Order: sequence, then structure tokens, then C-alpha cells
Amino acid sequence: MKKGVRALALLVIVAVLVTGFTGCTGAKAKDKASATEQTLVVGAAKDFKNGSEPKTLIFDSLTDSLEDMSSGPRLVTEWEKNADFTEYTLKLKEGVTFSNGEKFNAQVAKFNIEYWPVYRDCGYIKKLKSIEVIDDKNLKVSFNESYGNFIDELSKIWVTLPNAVDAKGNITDWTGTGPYVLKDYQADMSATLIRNETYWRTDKMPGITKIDYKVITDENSRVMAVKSGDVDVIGLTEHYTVMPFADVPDLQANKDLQVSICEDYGTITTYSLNWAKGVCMDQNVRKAIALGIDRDMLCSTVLYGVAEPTSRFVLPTYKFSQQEEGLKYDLTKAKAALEASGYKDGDGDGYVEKDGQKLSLKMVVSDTQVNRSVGVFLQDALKKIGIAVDLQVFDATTTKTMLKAGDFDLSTSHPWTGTVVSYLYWRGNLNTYDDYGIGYGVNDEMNTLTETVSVTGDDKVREEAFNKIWDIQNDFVAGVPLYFSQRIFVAQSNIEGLKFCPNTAEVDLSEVVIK
Amino acid sequence: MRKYKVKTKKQQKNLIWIWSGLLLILLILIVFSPYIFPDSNTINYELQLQKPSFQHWFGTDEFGRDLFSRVFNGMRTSLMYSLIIEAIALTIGLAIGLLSGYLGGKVDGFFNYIMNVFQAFPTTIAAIALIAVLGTGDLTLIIVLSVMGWVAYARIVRSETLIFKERDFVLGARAAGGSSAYILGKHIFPNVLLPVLPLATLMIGHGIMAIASLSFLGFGVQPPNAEIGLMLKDSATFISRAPWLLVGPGIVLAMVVALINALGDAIRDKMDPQKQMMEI
Amino acid sequence: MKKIIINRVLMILPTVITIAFLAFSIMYFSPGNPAEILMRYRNPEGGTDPAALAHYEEMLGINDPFLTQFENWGAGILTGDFGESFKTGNPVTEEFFYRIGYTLMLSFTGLAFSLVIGITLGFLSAEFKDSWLDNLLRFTQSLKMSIPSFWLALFFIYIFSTQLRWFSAFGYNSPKDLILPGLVLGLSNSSRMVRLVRTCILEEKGSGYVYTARVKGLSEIQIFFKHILKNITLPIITLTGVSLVSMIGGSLIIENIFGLPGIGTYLVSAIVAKDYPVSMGFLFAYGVIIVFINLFIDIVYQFVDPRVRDCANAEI
Amino acid sequence: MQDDAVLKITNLNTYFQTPDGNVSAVCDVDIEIKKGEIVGLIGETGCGKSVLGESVLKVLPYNAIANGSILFENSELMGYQQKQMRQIRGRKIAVIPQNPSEALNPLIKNKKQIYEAIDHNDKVKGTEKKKQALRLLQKMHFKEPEKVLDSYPHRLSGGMKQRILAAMGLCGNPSLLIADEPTKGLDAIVRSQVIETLMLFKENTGTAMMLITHDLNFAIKVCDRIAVMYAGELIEVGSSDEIFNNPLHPYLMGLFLAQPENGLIPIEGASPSLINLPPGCRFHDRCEKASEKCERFHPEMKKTTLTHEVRCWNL
Repeated sequence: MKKGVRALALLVIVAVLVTGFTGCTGAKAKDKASATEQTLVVGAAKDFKNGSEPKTLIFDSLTDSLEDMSSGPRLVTEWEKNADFTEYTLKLKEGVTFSNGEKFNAQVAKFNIEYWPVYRDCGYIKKLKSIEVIDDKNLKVSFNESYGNFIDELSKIWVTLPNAVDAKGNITDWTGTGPYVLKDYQADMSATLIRNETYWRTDKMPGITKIDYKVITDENSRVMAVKSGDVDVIGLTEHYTVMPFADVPDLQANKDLQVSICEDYGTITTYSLNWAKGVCMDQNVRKAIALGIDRDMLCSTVLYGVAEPTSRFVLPTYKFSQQEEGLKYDLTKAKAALEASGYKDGDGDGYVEKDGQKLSLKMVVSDTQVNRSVGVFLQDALKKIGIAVDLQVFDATTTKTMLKAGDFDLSTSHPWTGTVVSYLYWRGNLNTYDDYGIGYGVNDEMNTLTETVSVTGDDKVREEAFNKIWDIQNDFVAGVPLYFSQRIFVAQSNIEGLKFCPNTAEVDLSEVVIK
Repeated sequence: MRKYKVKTKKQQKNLIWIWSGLLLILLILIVFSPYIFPDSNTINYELQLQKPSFQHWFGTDEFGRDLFSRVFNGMRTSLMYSLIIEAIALTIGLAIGLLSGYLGGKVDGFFNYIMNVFQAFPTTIAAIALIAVLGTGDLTLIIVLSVMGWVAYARIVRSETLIFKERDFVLGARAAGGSSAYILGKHIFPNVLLPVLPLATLMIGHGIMAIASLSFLGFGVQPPNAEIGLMLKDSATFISRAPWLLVGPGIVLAMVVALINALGDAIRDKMDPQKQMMEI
Repeated sequence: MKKIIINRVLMILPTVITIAFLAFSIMYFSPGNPAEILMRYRNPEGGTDPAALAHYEEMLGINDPFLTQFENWGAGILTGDFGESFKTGNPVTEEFFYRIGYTLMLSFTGLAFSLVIGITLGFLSAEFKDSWLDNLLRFTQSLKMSIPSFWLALFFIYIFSTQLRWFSAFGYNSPKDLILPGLVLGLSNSSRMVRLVRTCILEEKGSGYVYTARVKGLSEIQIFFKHILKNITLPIITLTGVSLVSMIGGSLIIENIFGLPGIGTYLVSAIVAKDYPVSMGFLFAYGVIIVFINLFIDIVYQFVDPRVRDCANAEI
Repeated sequence: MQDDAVLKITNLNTYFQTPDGNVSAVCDVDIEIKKGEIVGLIGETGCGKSVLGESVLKVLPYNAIANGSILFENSELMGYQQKQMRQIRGRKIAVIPQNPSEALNPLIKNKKQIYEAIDHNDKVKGTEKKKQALRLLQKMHFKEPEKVLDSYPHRLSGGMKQRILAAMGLCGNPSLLIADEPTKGLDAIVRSQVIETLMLFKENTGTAMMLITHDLNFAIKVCDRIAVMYAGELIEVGSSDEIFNNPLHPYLMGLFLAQPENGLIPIEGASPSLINLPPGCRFHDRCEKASEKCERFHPEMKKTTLTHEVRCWNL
């Protein structure tokens, strides 16, 4: 009996010790900053210097993207163009300085216009003849041929100091004219930014004085972090969905959090079909795949009703987007397409075969919850039309390596984002493999059309060319658009003023306050 | 004086029977899971993320698949791979341990040193590094864990061989002119096999856990195959919405491994009566 | 004494060299062209320029024979130069020393938990042998041994972070953030400790000197603290070493889940990202740390047990 | 009469609870030790003689249960709590544990272990404590007591360890010494040292002794009275002379025949399991004279002389 008492006493002591330990360290945690000092803790998916979004906090672009995807003034305040789009005169904002005191002038702008387009998929560099510095505030840009997309593309030029870059398109000195100044940076881990108190756009002066940028690579950890209040917001510095869709309903139900879903700007998740190698060389197989996927079902089940089904390549908000949806779900048509190529289920195992060869796709995706779930969904969906899917999930690097080697039949791909014209320049012309699978440059006509849409200043011509592009893509099926994946911010409920920007890369904190 | 209730031999035996029975039931469910639960991979979106109920004891996952049947399907993969891994590791370990212990000298020194090197790398990390070389996949998983697993066997076989080498019957056989191969195969091998048995049992549990860990990190079994680590990885996403996704696989995994370990302990006790004596 | 220690240290030299060799060859034989990988990291937005590739190949010396490359790398190690990370461009040593702190903090927190848990529960289990408490403790131990640490981690996060909000679920902001991962690590490694402490205490309790102490009139508490504790130190130290090794190895999955910037997570991400210098350097470092922990245990052994100490002295 | 007895055990039963059933290690034992008397307790290994000693001191393993009566200096120990028992152990009853090579903690210096014993009896301060320890060691005829104090047990020989254990026993004021197998596994020379040690002890304290041993010759040499134990019960008690000159129980006779000087004739068979004891005489299946009665009925102790008792039907 005495022993029992002693045991109890020991347990109590241990418990006291443990709680004492936790209590002490708990008390050390610092209080939140006072009202005037507002710190926003951002949970990010990527290294600060690696993504395209974080840099928009430090740098300014030459022009702004507006909601209809046209351009507005920023560092370039006014522009004039001649009738055939071969000459542009740009007027620059006066009195803008970099955070280290250097002035922004025509020389700096000229450097940026010449240096960055290669790394930002801007087509104008191919037609650029000369840039003439008229005076400190005025530039004249001349092209060899007419180029109508120039001003739009300037929205992708984020202005750095001329001596702040290396020969490979890397920024070596992160000094910009933007709303924030980079104070501290740990590769792959964190960054600290403080407000640029002399920011030239006084109307856009942010209320947040300090940003703690924390890299959280694991998607579940990211969600946990915002749930437990460790970070104020996630999804802010990425142009894609950074949390599993499955979490969204749960996050929405959480009273401590607010979930903003962007209705207008986002990306369309598109899967790539390896049309240059293997079974997917057969157009009918590609068609069957595109027809065999029930996108409504996909979105309502494994995407939890958060994503919207679509079979378009670009958002309908885009002026030149295709008029109608592309290939829609149709089981009979899908089966017919397969039959047309001679695929039949001869042995009754549920899978079709041709020349004794079972139709089996190698599906390669990188390891995220959404990819795994969609993969299993597709596997199940394609089984219904008799196609077997060998799902292989790898880490991001391995996936990229395999895609680049063409070692896949079906894979995730890069959506048609950025300005559509830039995307066409990048992957619309490509007929080989890259990190995102295979390009959409399925024939020579795609090259001509890409040329046309970027050069012309005439919306009619552009529209015609785009319609042809959509026809080609819908007919050839180099890729299968599946769903419209919105941008989603998840933030603590005391944070107000988070907003989505038309330029998907831009992070605009000008109206954000922490209550 | 305090009175302790000491379990009688009969009670102990009964307990062992209960455990063995439980393990047997689990093993039957696991081994024959494809026949007992033929539609564990059948997708039914109407049943998405259902709470545990009478029809679905562990609930359902995001594809509406019955978690209970999937858990056993998953354990089947784990158990099968673990058995293969331990069989390979045991073979390598036996061969090296026997040679090392019997031949001694430079051979022993060499193998000892190799074993030290192998033990310098934590299993998970070494496995991931090797998987990086060989590529992710189920086969790689088996190879890698076998390569990392033999050392434990080799050590115990070696020390047992050293003991038996000096035993009279071995010395006698040697004096009678038996060849080394004959002595190793006929006299030492059967004797060292016995002490290895409890370790081998314990290592099956370890193997299951190692496979689960690697799959959890994304270096193991591929979907849509059910595997415990993979299922737990998915459950991480649904942890607040559907915590039961974490519970079911955890319970079965813990039960199977615990029971296998208990079996290993029982075997060891049986073979080491001294321990039992000590307990008196 | 000194001689013995020096001897031991010298004996690990070939092991260390082999570890270096293995670490190097694993990365050498892994698929992919390091020059191409390096180029992609240094120039993420550019294409593949053959001239640039040639330049990077030249820089890395990847066309040299295997042994030459190994020698170069080995020579670098001797001068403390492990190369630079492909990904971040920082020296590997810098990356390492920045992160090893977190791993060690985590491991030692885990160790502390496992010792406290192990000794307390082991003591209780032995003291109340065969009582309900002992049975319960033994049952939980064997169950705990069969639960993977990541399961425990997820479960704890669910309970303590998302439900109770006591601890943060991610990253390292204050020492408090080590409690949960440390507890998970400690718990999943404590089963062996509890078992060991229990068996050792029981064994010691049946031993001659405890009998002597008893008949001398010492109380059980006195006997435990003055005699038994000292005698079970040795096996505890040995197991502590083993646990430390397994914790440093096993911390990777915990670091991963709790987002601690330790060497485990970083090594895995480096392996995945094919950041060769980091992978090789960290693999090597892992091996060496573990070899040295084992060495350390060996030496501590000598100090604790006067019998071993005397033998050591006699050998000189 | 009563005042004369240091220890009076009546009807002592000790058994162990094990998974196989209860093991009765000590069965209905009655024994008495008078002041200054040396009583030998003889029997083969496992007959329960050590358990008898442990029962007196209440240092039995946790699964043991003892009942009966143990009167020590007229107080009933049976009802004592462990705390009260500690006042007896080391102070009133000293013990020289069996197997001296394991009876000292190998990791603690000798002096500390001796100090513990001193501390238990009365608190003395540092230097005084050392002096007392030295005195004790000198009493035990150590030649270099300082050196002994400062070394670890493994540096000492078996005989020296035993003398240290004896020294620890000396530091109280014991009226009873229990020496458990003091000669087990020792050669002739060391054995004579042990006898010397015990004699030294007696000289120093004049205490009564319970000598637990399996060594018949040794017991006869040293003891005043001898009790023979077999399978947990006493089978013959008598003075040394009576036991030596007139052994009555067949088992005791067998023991004498098994002595080296008598030709090493072993007793056939083995002692019975203490779990399932035969109903009759516990020795019957090894006994040449066993009759059916021996097989079926358990014999009681019978007095043959005033001091000689035996448990056998054949007398």
C-alpha cells in the first residue's frame, strides 16, 4: 500500500517537472508587436529568391496589368505608339529612387528593357531594333517589324539596378524601387522584409511594416502552420494552389481563419500527353483520354467542389479565349475513338488491346496530395474506357528529369499562364520535352500563329489567329485541361485587405492591415 | 506483507494462446485479404470520407474505399515485402556471419570492419540515398532494406559461431578430418540458426515499420497500392476532417507489429530458460 | 589509458575513409549529370547551352576518372572544404553548421525525454513487478514500440497543435517548439529504455551486493539511489549512445513533419534535388558523427567502470 | 529458558508464488538459538536453508510469503514493518552474505560501503568515521587497512571480501550473526581463514551465530548445535557431537557417506520438487529403508534425547 503512495508521488513529481518545463519556455514567447509595428508572417512554398512572386514585393514593374489583362501606368507613366506599332515613346515616372538612393532614370529603364525579356518570355526582344534615350525621363523604342504586344509585356519587367544582375538572369543585388526592402535572407528557409519608407507610390504605401517570409515546403505543414496560428497567411506568394483542395472546406469552416478564393485569376490545370513517343502518338488515344474524363465528377469529389471543371486552355476572362468548352466528357465517343484505332478488349480483362498489346499509360506526377488523388481518379476513370494507367509518383526533381527525358505517357504540365502570348512563345512553339512534359508546338502553323498574335496590334487579326490556335489544340489534344484551379489565400481572420492581382505573379499588400 | 497476484503457468499459457489466436486471425485477414476483401480498391465517391460505422469499421477514405479492407490489403504488401527483405538479409547475414566467425583472422577483421561502416549510416538516410541512385520503386525498396538489414544478423551469427566453433562436437568433427564446409554446414549452421530465430521475428516488425516510414516520406510503395505508410501519408491531409484515417491503420499496424514482437519475445524466452528462472 | 583512447581513435580512421568513399560513390553513381543540375540551379531561367554546360563540367571536373574526383573531394574534406551547395551556392560546411544545431537540440531533447520516461517508468515497472501497474506499463511499452514515430507525430499535432493549440505545429521559433518533436522522438525511443531499466533493476535487486546492502539495514530508496542506480548506469549509457544514434538517424522524419531545419530534412531534400555536394558532405558527416558517438561511448565506458579502467591500465 | 534464547522460530512457513504454483521453501520449521551459541544449518542447495535466514531478516523476494512466529530477543518480528526491520538489520542481526565475490558493489569503493554500515548504526562525522572503519578492519586482521579502504572490491581476494563483510557486520552491536554459506566454493586454506574470521567475530562480540552451510565437516568443527534441513523442513537437530557420532536420519547418514574421507558415496536420486511434495516422508524415494508407511504418511519430529530430534518413521 505504501508503495502505491510512493508511486503516485513519483508520477506527480514527473508531471510537475514536465509541465514546469513547458510552462517556463512558454512564458518566454514574445508578445505580438505593438499596433504601429505590423508584422505579417507569410507561409510560403518556395525559397524567397526562387519564385516569381516574392520579387514583386521588392521591385516595380514598368507597366501594370489591369483586370481585363490590358496595361496601365506604373514606372512607365505614359506611352505613345505609331500606327504600325514599330515605334514607342515611353515616359517614365519622375523622382523614383531605389532603396539605396540611386535614381531610376531612362538609362536604367533601357537596361532593364534590353536585359530581362529573354528571362521573362517576352517576345519583343526578337523584333527589337534600338532603344534611344531621349532625356532622363523619355525613351524611344524602335522595332524592326510591327510589334503590338510590347506594352503588355512590359508588365513582366521588374526593374533592377543595371549592375545588380549576372550574365545568367540572376539578381545579385536585391535592391529595388518597390514597397519593401530585403533585410535578411536564408536560402530555402526564410527572409525578412521591412517597409520601404520612401516608396514612391504613396497611395500604395503598405500598412504592414515587416514581413516574415517562412519557407514551408510540405503542403500539410503549411496548412497546419496557418491553423495553429504560426503564420498569418498562406497562398499569398504563389500563383497556384498551395494547399490540398481537401483542406479548403475544413479551413472555411474554421472560425479563426478566412479563406479567400479568387474567382477571376488562376490557372487551368492541364495534363500533358506525350504525343511524340509511345501509345499517345495515336491521336485517337489522346482524344479518348480527353473525352473519357468526367471533369464535373473530378471536381465534386477529389477536389471537394473547390475547383471548377473546364476543358479550356485559358481562362474565359481572357479576351481571346476560346468561345466554347473543348472536348467534353463523353464515354461513347471515347470508346469509339479507341475502336477507330483498332483497340478492342479481346480477352475480357476490362482493358483494350491492339496487336496483343494492352493499352497502358505511364502516368508520372510529382508527389503532392492533389496529384496523387487526381492520379487515382484518372486511373479509375480511364479504366472505364479500357485504358490501364500505371501511376508513378516521384519527388519533384525526379519527375522533372523523367519528363524532360520523355519517359512518360501522361503527366502534369505547366498551365497556360502569364500573358498568353508569352506562354505561346515559351511552350506553344515547343515540340520537344521540358521540365513540364512536352510542348504545344504540334505543327509549323503554331509557329506562324504565335508570331501573328504577338506582332499584330489589330485585335481582329489576333482573335482570328487565336481561334485557329484553339482549333488546332482541341483537335490535336497535346494536353488535357481538367480544372480551373483558383488562387486561394488562407489567412488569420484578423487580417484584412488581402487582394488578388490581375498579374498572377504580383503580391499587393497595399491595403492589408492586421486588426 | 503485500500480496501479489502471480499469474500461474496456466494463465500465462492461456494468454499466449489468446495472443497467438489474435495474431493468427490478423494474419489470415492479411494474407487472404484479396479474397476476403476483393473490392478494397473499388472507388465509390458517394461514400467519400465516411465516419467509422457498422458497415465501415474504420470509415472510408476520400475515394469512398473501405478503410478496414484497405488496411489489411496494405498490411499484406508490407508483410510480404518485409518477409522478402528479412529472408534476403538473413541469408546474407548467415553467410557472412558464419564465414566471419568460423574463419576468423583477416576475414573476420574485414567483415567486422564492413559491418562497422554499415552501422555508421542511419537506416532511413542510407536507404533514401540508395533509392536516389536506384530510383523509386517497390523493387528498389526491397533491395535497399535488405542491403541495410543483414548486419544485425551477421553480428549475432558471428558471435554464436565463435561459441560453437570451440564446442566439443565441432572440435571432434574437425579432429576426425571433416572439411570446413562440412563442419559449417552440418554442425555449426543448424546450431546458430536457432538463436537467430527470435531476432528474425523481431526484424519482421522492424521491416514493416521501415517500409511504412519510407513510403510515408514518398520513397516507397506506389499508389494506388494500399500500404500503411502511404495511407498515413494521405491521412495527414485529412487529419482535421477525418482523423479516423489516421486511427485505423495505426491500430492495425501497432497490433500486428506488437504481436509479432511478442511472438519473438516468447520464442526467446523459450530458448533462454535462464531468463525465466531469473524471474522466479 | 591515454594510449588506449589514442588507439581507438586511430582505429576509426579506416572506417572514416570508407564512409567518405561510400558517401562519394553513392552520389557519383546516382543518375543525372551534376553539371547540368548545377547549371539549372545557377541559371534557372536560361536554356541548356552546350558551351555553358562544358564550362560547368570543366569546373566540377566530372570528366576526370572516379579516383581523381574522389581524391579531390577527399583533399577538400581535409582542409574543411566540402564544396558549395548547387542549390544555394553556400559552402556545405556553412549549411551544415547552421543546421546541425537543430538536429542536436532535437536529439538531445528526445534523449532527455527518453531518459526521464525510461528511468521513471522502468523504475516503477520494476518496483511494482507483476502488479497491474507493471502489466499496464509493459503493455504500453510494447504497443509504443510498434507505432511508427510519424504516426505519433501526426497524432500529437492533431491533439496538441490543431485541437488544443498548445504548441506550434511547424518550424522553430523558440525552445518550446522542441517539446513536441522531442517528446515524439523520446517516446518512440523510450520503450527500449524502459525495458532495459526494468530488467536491469530487477537483475540488480537479485544480486549479492543489494542483499548485502539490505541486510546492512539500508532502505530500498537508499539502495536504489546509492547502489542500483550506479550499477545500471553502464547499460543505460550504452543504450543512451545507441538511442542517440538512432535518434540522429530517426530525427529526419520528425524534422520533416515538424518543419525543423535540421540536417535530416535538408539531406533528404538535397538528395531529392540532386544537390551533390550537400548530399555527399552530409552523408559523410552523418557517418562520422555516429562513429564518434560510438567512440565516445567506448571511452565513457572506461571511466565509469573501475574494472574496465583497471584492465585498461594494466594493458599499458 | 526464554531469556536464554536470542532467536526462537516456531512454525515458520515460507513459500514463493510462481507461475508453476506455490513453492514451499520452508515448511514448519522450529528452531532456537541461545545466547553465544553457534547453530549450524545444514542441507544441500535448494533445501531452503538460505530462505530460512532471509525469512528471519524479512529480505525475501517480493513473491515470497512467510508466516509463523519469529521471536528475536523476545520481540515478534513477524509483525514488523520494513522500517522497523531496518533497525534490527545490521544493528542487532549481522549477516555475512553468501558468495563474497558478488556481495560487494563492484562500482563503489570499499570505504563507502563500510561507511554505509557505520552510518546505519550511528551517525559519526568524516574523520571519526574513517577511524572507526580502520578500527573495524584492524579487528578483522587487515594488514593495510588504509589501502583496502581506498580500493575497489575487485582488487581484493575472496577471503578479504568476506572479512570486509564481516567487518561491516561488526559495526553494530549484533546479538546474532547469520553467516550464509561462508565456505562455499573455497579451497582449504581460505576455509581455515573463514573459520578464523568467524572466530574473530565471535571474540569481538560474543554473539550467537546461525551458520548456514552445506559443508558438514565445517559445521561440526565450528558449531555447538546442528540442524539438518531437507526439502524445506528440518529432519534432524542435535548437538554437534550427537550429529557426528550418532546420526539418525538416513539422509544425514548418507551425507556422511558422501564426504570425501568416507569414500564419496553419493545419495541416489534427487530431492523432490518443492511444488508437488510427496504426501509421505520427503526423503522416502531416496531412502533404502523406506516402507509403505514412509510413502504415505508424513513423519513428525521425535525427540530421542533431550537435545536430539529426528523426523523419521524408522526409529
